[in-house]
Amino acid sequence: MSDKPAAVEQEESLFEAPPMGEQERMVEAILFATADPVTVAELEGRMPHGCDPAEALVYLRKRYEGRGVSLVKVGDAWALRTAPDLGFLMQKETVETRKLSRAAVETLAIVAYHQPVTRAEIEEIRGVSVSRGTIDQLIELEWVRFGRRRMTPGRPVTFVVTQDFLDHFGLEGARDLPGLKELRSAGLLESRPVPGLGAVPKEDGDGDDEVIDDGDQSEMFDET
Amino acid sequence: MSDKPAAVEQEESLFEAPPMGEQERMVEAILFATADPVTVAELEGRMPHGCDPAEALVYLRKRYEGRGVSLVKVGDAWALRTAPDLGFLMQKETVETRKLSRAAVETLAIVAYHQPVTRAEIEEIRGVSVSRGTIDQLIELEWVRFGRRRMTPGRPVTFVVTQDFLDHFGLEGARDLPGLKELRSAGLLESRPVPGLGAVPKEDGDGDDEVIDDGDQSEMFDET
Amino acid sequence: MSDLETFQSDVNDRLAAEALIVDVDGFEGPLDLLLTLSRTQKVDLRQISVLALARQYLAFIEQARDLRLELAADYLVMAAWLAFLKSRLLLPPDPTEDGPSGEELAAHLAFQLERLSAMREAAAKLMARDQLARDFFARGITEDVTRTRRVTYTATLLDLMQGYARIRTKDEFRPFVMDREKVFTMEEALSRLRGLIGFAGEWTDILSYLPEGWEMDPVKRRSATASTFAATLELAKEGKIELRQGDVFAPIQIRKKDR
Repeated sequence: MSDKPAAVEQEESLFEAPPMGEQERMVEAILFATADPVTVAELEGRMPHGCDPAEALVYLRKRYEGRGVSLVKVGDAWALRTAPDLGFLMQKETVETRKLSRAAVETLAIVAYHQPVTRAEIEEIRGVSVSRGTIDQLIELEWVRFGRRRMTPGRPVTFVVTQDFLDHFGLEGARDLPGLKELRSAGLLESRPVPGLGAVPKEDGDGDDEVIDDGDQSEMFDET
Repeated sequence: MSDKPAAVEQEESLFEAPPMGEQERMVEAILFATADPVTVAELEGRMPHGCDPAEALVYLRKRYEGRGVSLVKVGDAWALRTAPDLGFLMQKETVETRKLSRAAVETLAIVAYHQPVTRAEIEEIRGVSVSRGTIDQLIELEWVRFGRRRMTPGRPVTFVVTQDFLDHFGLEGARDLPGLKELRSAGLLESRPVPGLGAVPKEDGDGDDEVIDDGDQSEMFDET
Repeated sequence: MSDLETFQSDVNDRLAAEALIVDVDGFEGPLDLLLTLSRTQKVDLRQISVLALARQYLAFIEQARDLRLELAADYLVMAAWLAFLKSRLLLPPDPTEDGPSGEELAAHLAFQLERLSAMREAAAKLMARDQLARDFFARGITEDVTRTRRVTYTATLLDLMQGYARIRTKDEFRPFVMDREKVFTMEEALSRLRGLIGFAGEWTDILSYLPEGWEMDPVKRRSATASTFAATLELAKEGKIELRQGDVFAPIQIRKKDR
């Protein structure tokens, strides 16, 4: 790394500044990791005493010439930017992501846990009718697809989850989805007493769909 | 950004891949544009037809050797990261991470070294029950995820570490975990049955072909 | 103030007595405690004397027990097991007896300790590594070229699982009003009893006054029993009925009181 000749004229300073090759590395790392363009003054402030970032920038600019990335000046600050001619590669970066609606999440969850499942079954489990748009959206996202028709009267179509779905959620298979008990023991679902098994649900009825905390029968050696 | 006639050039080489130097630039630009690791498959999908990003990565890695930024492998993906010795320049970018409890750190290590591992196995190794919050916290950090179910009675869910985990700790793969070989040769990664309790089946005996098979995490441990 | 002083000196006595005893809460379970104790043997975990370790543990538990009665069950279970192991190790093996030998059990314990210790070291090594956003950094300026604007929807596995859990546990959620379905109030019991006591010329078990449909479900039955009982007390106070109970836990009977 110290192949570059150290800066020739170093200002008189108590401490010797790092060799220019090192300084170039530093500038490179700072420009890479910082979220905004960085001024020379700021570089100087962040680098060890006696460094000459302006000179390091010259070397760095030369180093990136013709590369996929170039050193550009933005106002009085510096930044590394991808080469303009490669902009066409960035299309995938411009995706706007939105959170899936609760209805869609629930429908998706039911398909995942109960597949193959018919629309009527989804409605029965959710206890509300499922709008056409919700399933369409999931199909469009390629998380849900049509399965075989059920061999029952009316031969209703069924829904199953796709490989894309598994990939997106980092699952090996739909069967690996944790069950309720496992969700609970992993802490993903507040545990609460099962009705009829002793403790009666607390009567502070806060909302109807938020999980009620059960005051935790803390195990003695619970870790924190 | 300027729209250089890159597109035109693109049309010309409709059936011919761009020269390797150009491919290297493209890989460089794509990796510069994102903070997350990018897989070879994704690079291939974004680059013009016929490109060989794997080879371009080899050149690029060499190019960044000893620089302020380096090309690192994270699982089956690649990312650019600043050189660890320059971390001191980046105080401004440092993200204060929530301090993990000793229980969480140990649980994380057990998942990493023993994966895929069930909750019962984690408890057996630590000799204490795993509290709800612990695994929950690791999943929330996206360092741990659900793996396949173990094909043993009860089909318990297993836990494995994620690409984010590898990325965070600068590991190319789970087989690069510190001291893994020594631990394995010392037999400390085996699950030994308690004497008198008979053999406990350890590995997920495949043969259940209903399971959707895909990227088996055991390959993370494959010796190359 | 003097109370505080007494308290203080109590605490000091206690602390002195426990000087050598590490608070059991400081350990993460019996295995952790055993591992700590084993360190005092200053040998490779593979050469550790499980017998000596068992003795240390038992002594520790004995002493800790004198001072803190609330010692956790886990620790006592381990103590019992180690006492058993100790006897197995000390006595010559009984050839007629089945099951693992003391040596096998001891070897397994040593293995568990070694494995736990190894995992601790591994965890420490892991945390000592350079970490993202602490020692090395990702790209700060991610590309913001907005050319194709495609909207995708995203959800996490957590959303999915919580969504599912929300649906599947919906039946368990009983808001306050709904919960009352299984509660038979004292007012209800009173009005029911008032209508019925006219017929109670003879001694009758109060349980026969439970409303229909409330006898089977244990939760409903409990509620109805309690409110009916309370209602009978109220009626007795009003002088409308008499109450009697033959023995402890015997059926409680009521009879209309003739004026």
